[in-house]
Amino acid sequence: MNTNSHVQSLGQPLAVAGGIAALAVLPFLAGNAYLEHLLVLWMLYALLALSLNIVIGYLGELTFGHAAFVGVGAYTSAILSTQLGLPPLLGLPLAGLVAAAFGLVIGYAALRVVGPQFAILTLGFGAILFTITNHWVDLTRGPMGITDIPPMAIGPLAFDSARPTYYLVLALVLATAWLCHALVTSRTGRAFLAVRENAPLAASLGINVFHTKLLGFVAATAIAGIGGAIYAHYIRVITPDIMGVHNVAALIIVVIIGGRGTILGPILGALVYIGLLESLRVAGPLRMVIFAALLTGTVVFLPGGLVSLWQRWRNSHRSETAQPATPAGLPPTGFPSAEGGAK
Amino acid sequence: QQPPVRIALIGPMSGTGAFEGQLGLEGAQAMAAVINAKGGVAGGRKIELLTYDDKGSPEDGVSAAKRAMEQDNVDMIIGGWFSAVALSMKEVTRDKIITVMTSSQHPKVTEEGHKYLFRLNATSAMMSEFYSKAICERIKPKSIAFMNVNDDWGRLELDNYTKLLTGCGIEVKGHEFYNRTDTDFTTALTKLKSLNADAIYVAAINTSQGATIYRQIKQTGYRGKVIASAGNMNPKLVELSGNSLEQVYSASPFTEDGAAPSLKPWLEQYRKSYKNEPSFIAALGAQAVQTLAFGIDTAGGDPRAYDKIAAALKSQAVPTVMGELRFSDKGQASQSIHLVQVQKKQIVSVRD
Amino acid sequence: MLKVEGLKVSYGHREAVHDVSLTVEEGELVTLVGSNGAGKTTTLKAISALLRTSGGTITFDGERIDRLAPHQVIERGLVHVPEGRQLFPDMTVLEHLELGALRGRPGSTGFAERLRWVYELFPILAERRTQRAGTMSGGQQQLVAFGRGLMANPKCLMLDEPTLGLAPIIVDTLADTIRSLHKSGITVLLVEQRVDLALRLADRAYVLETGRVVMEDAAQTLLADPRIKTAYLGL
Amino acid sequence: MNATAQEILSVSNLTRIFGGLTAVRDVTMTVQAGEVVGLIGPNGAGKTTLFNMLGGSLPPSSGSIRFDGTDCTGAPSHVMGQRGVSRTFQITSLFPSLTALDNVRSATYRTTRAGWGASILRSAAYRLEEAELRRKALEILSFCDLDHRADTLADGMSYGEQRRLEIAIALAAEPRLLLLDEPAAGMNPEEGQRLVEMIRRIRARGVTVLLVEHHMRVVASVCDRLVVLDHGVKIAEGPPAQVLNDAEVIRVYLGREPVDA
Amino acid sequence: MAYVLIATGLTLVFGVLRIVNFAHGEFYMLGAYITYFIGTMLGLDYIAAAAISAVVVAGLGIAANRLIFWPLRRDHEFTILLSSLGLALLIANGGELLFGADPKYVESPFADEILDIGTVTLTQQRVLVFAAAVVALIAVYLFIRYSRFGKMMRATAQNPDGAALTGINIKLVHAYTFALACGLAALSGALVGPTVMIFPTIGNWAVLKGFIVVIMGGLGSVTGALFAGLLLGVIESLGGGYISLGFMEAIGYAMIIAVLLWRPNGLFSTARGLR
Ligand SMILES: Nc1ncnc2c1ncn2[C@@H]1O[C@H](COP(=O)(O)OP(=O)(O)OP(=O)(O)O)[C@@H](O)[C@H]1O
Ligand SMILES: Nc1ncnc2c1ncn2[C@@H]1O[C@H](COP(=O)(O)OP(=O)(O)OP(=O)(O)O)[C@@H](O)[C@H]1O
Ligand SMILES: [Mg+2]
Ligand SMILES: [Mg+2]
Repeated sequence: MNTNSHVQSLGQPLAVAGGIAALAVLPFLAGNAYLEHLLVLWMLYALLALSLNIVIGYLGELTFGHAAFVGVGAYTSAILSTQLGLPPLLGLPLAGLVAAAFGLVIGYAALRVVGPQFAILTLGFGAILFTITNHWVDLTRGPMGITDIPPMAIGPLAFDSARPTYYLVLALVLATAWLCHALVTSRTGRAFLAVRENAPLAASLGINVFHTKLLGFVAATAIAGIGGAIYAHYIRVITPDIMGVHNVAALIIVVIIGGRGTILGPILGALVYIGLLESLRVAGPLRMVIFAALLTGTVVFLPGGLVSLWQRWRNSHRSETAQPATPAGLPPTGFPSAEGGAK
Repeated sequence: QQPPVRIALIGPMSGTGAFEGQLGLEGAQAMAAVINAKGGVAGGRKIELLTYDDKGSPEDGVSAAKRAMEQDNVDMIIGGWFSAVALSMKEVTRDKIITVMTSSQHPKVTEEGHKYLFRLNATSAMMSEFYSKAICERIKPKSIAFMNVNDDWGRLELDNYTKLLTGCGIEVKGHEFYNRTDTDFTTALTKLKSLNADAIYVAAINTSQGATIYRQIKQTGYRGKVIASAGNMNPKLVELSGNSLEQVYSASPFTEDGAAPSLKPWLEQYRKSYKNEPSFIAALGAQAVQTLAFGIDTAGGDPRAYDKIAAALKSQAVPTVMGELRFSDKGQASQSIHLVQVQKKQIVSVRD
Repeated sequence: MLKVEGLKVSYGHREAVHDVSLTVEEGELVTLVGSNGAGKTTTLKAISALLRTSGGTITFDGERIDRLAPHQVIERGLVHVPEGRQLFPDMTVLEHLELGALRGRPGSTGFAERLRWVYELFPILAERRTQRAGTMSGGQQQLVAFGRGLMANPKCLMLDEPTLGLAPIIVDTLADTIRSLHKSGITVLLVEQRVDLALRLADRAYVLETGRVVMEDAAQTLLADPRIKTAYLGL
Repeated sequence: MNATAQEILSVSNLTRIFGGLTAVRDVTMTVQAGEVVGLIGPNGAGKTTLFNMLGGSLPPSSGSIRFDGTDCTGAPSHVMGQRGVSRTFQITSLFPSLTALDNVRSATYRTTRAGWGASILRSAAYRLEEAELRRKALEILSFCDLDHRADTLADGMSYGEQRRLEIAIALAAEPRLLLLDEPAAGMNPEEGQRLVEMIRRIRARGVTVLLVEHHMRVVASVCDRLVVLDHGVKIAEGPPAQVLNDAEVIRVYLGREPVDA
Repeated sequence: MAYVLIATGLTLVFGVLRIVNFAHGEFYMLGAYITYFIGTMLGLDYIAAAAISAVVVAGLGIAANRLIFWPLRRDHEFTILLSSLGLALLIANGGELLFGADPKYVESPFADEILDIGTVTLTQQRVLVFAAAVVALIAVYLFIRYSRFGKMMRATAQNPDGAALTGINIKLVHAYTFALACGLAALSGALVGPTVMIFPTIGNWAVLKGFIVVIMGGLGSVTGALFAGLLLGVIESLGGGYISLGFMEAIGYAMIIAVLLWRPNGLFSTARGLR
């Protein structure tokens, strides 16, 4: 019926395995600690963007509060390790838990509204978390930030430089990617998409829209918290700025420029974001201007994000009859059918 | 032609700190030009400054420092305008490369004393010790209220001055903290005005926030004295503040009428190249370049002989545009500080 | 009056209308029939410039209109009452009728007259003139859309399934209205799924299948055609 | 109807008021399991409003709804969905940027079990269910004559196809009671006949159907019983042949003798 | 109070074009800068400079619409949002390059003139901001509610295809809406300029404040923007007397959270679309 799914069922696992292998050898090709550092940043952004994508891509709701949860995770682990001397390894899951707890409370309140209202509500909650972090000096040291955060360590293995950290984050990215893939190929994930596409219809089919959204939101915040904790132990200094608008914008840019609602999208988006910003350092004062111009240009000419390039290519290489019309700008979820992948 | 000595200058070149970052960059470049015109360092090597934008964020600071060291292979680093950036950057450069931190006043920067780390700006403690004396003895308000930025420096200022000024009998009537992102201060200032203090002390690093505050103090109808925090008086601030800074005092390690021999050529070069007026922050940039150049020359000419350079800087007085600089064992400089006042829109030093 | 030649229209990569040619003479009532997905709506949308054509020409009153913007098409008196009503949910019934009359300038005497006429045809619109269109029932909305189209004082009216969702009693009124519009000299291009009704109203008819015209004849002839009977009338 | 038949839906004294307008007034009616009941009436009579209350998307102003023996008055939409009430909407309502197949798959939430956890682990139960699901979805698509459109985005379908996809979605939820709001709108008489066939087959699957429709041929040939609303009030009830010849119904709704009922 | 003007522009652009325009604050910034440059370089007086600036920025708004938003009008809202983020970055950073990073001050004859009204001390400039905002808003409200073009804007807002089929030139409506919104933003930049310092990143904060007001008032509601703006202004200035300035910013957000939890669509809203 759909010849393409057979091609995918063979091609996809191979491509994925190849991709993972390539990611695994990358640090050895990097050549210096700076490029390895960039690889770490790439993976960190990919991790955070994948988590944000659960809300933006699968639930179809825009959140401006994501950076705040990254911050909550970062602060949780930083405070636990600097003030209580807890090993960072323990801080990691705790950061996820605390961020998820915040996500639960905030999501519970904010998910009563949708669309722009929801976006601004999350912005508001984010700003309040920022303000608290900024003023609760006894706990967070306020604007001075927390310094001397110890590096992550698993037993004798210290993640005090870029290369080991890279592998740690890579593992988390792959786990998250699998989580997302498992999501969209499951009943739960289909409920997510149904809610994104048409909430009243979803409800009439027995899907509890509110709970579905809350689940997605909390899952996203938990991952964001873990990502934040790793960030804190890697950069080793955090300030409330981690929760600021700039990070909010950065994550949204990464997800949308890559292609929302896909797994490859956020990962590619992070690569382009980090890669472009760093390589534009040579442009000196023009750096941000060129970056913004490229960003705007890409959006205008490639509204579906980078992954839509692939979709376009595939469209033009497929026979007319087999191919459904794909309106530009909305990449379909783009997953092989579940059983196709499992066999 | 010998290869140049490559120095990375990492600072906020975009975003909210961009103006301050630019001043520092200008100061450093003017000084590099002066030194290069005289034949450079180490017997003929020119100084080449490479700029990196840290956007005021620790993450970008770390990336920039790593790039400078690993990719661009620079010989030395100047950086650290914002404390958070300085603190994360110092871990990256720790024991690997000579690093001069400029305006960050965070005590932690030089607390541990890394081998190759130096910091130019006076700490809050040094500044306030000098300035509080001047306030008590010369400005003599009966009571005072504080308008401070909400960060470690603003809080430290409040603590220090509350202690020091109460010590000489000045009544502290209250304080307000504002955020680094605020643009309007009327409500807080109205509140401070209602305290009827003899003087309002303003601790503002950011030029535009400072200018807004000084203007708005006048606009709320406050008629008492205004005191500007130490180290934060610059010509741009005076220009922007209209008449509201007239007769206002501040303290600064930098004055244009200083006696240092290197001051004049630098001032000339600076004025020639840039439209901004020379300022303390620009002078810090110049000082950083001078410190590194001096280190290289006295240690024998190799910019990579870090141990030798560090030893040289810690054992000798460094001549700079703001006079002789001495570094402690932990790399902290001691600057000489002067009382200054705005008179007819000029910053002039007040000497007894 | 309206002449479509070799029309092609695509959605993305997929061509939905391959080759449609049709003419509607001045004062004629022509109907376009075809099953779901045949391309009727697509053809009408292309004529009113809501969709870009990818081939062929459209002329109206002797003038090429296939490169105009929708509002320019309407300025020339070619008015489209679209499928799916396309109302403004937060605007009142009266505001819809006013906007419909953009071409005829609300406030002019013609406007008041037409308004009275539309209110007479569908009293429910008068009764609910201040109700927001979004809160009306499906059939009531359909009447608003039709009324809005009438307010434009069209030379040629294109109707896409105007009876959709209407109760039988209103379908009769609507059919009468279309008949009297036709009598008064207005040209009509009608797309209608009640094929029997459409063929009874029309002078001529085109049958569309998968984006192509497959038959064209006088409406009476087609009504009697056995192929039409089995394929569209379910007899 | 059969006196022993089980009563699946019973509505009593249901009323809904919008501002000053009473859209549904004091309506009482019952539906037996396995029946196809038609709900007709002039435009604005309150049919869709009644559906909205039955489907849980609109709380009644007063009155009560019992479904399958439990009181469901005011239960939200997803609860009604879970209990087995599915519906189509008068204004086409689909998952626009999903393919037809995914539209149908998304609609099986009620009857599937293997969730995110099972999917992460790719358990045997998960794989079994997914394979079965795909088969079932394709079966429903072909039941609705849409198998050739399985990979088409819902957005890119013609009006008539979208209406059929809506029915497919509602069916995929394996409802006990199916509410169809003007399913034949936008279909030609021949397609209307096919819809009639489809509704018969739906009933044969054991689903009770409540149908709002203005195509009298469809109504007359498929409904066991009709309920007529006018201005929110129930004005007639009974077998089609009787109701469609009722003078009052003809006056307010049909306008003339029915086509060929 | 100046938020109100910014918020009105935002609400118009959102209401009519469904665009959450992050670059709106940048037009506010441009308005302030252009007033500054016209004042200092051409030596025109403040009022004239502000008026010219509003016109120029309105033109820039039309250009931005033509190049970016019009081509994207059929794309997903997130895509459009991202493009506006990109535009915001572009204008802010371009501004930094063009105007320099140093703060500037817009001279106004009203800036330092103090009025004592009872116990409150205000500058004339602030009174001017207030008055101009109220007047502009009422004008915009009447325009949208009753003028023919206003009705066309609302129709386009609620259903662009329907509007096109009704004979509305939606391209023109888009262009004018942008012009109006950006003109208002520039006007508020010109008005607020003399009460603070201007630098290229001021747009950032302006747009956030604007959003608070817009959402609180109800998206697409001009009256809502007016009332929410007034409310926020009053609460902030009253609250400032009791709460530390540091938490001031959070107050706006706390208010909006409270309002939205109470009335999910904002104070003045019942459904979607421009009203
Ligand atoms: N927005 C769209 N994107 C992609 N394809 C579309 C779109 N709209 C319609 N099509 C396709 O174009 C073809 C013609 O559709 P159209 O709506 O013109 O049919 P129609 O004759 O009006 O049918 P109906 O009687 O069901 O309204 C169909 O195959 C449909 O799938
Ligand atoms: N939200 C609302 N606010 C105000 N009035 C409403 C609202 N919803 C429906 N109505 C009114 O209630 C009445 C019943 O509407 P309903 O949609 O139930 O009619 P219907 O029987 O489905 O008609 P149709 O056959 O035209 O679809 C109508 O007069 C309608 O205008
Ligand atoms: Mg159609
Ligand atoms: Mg209805």
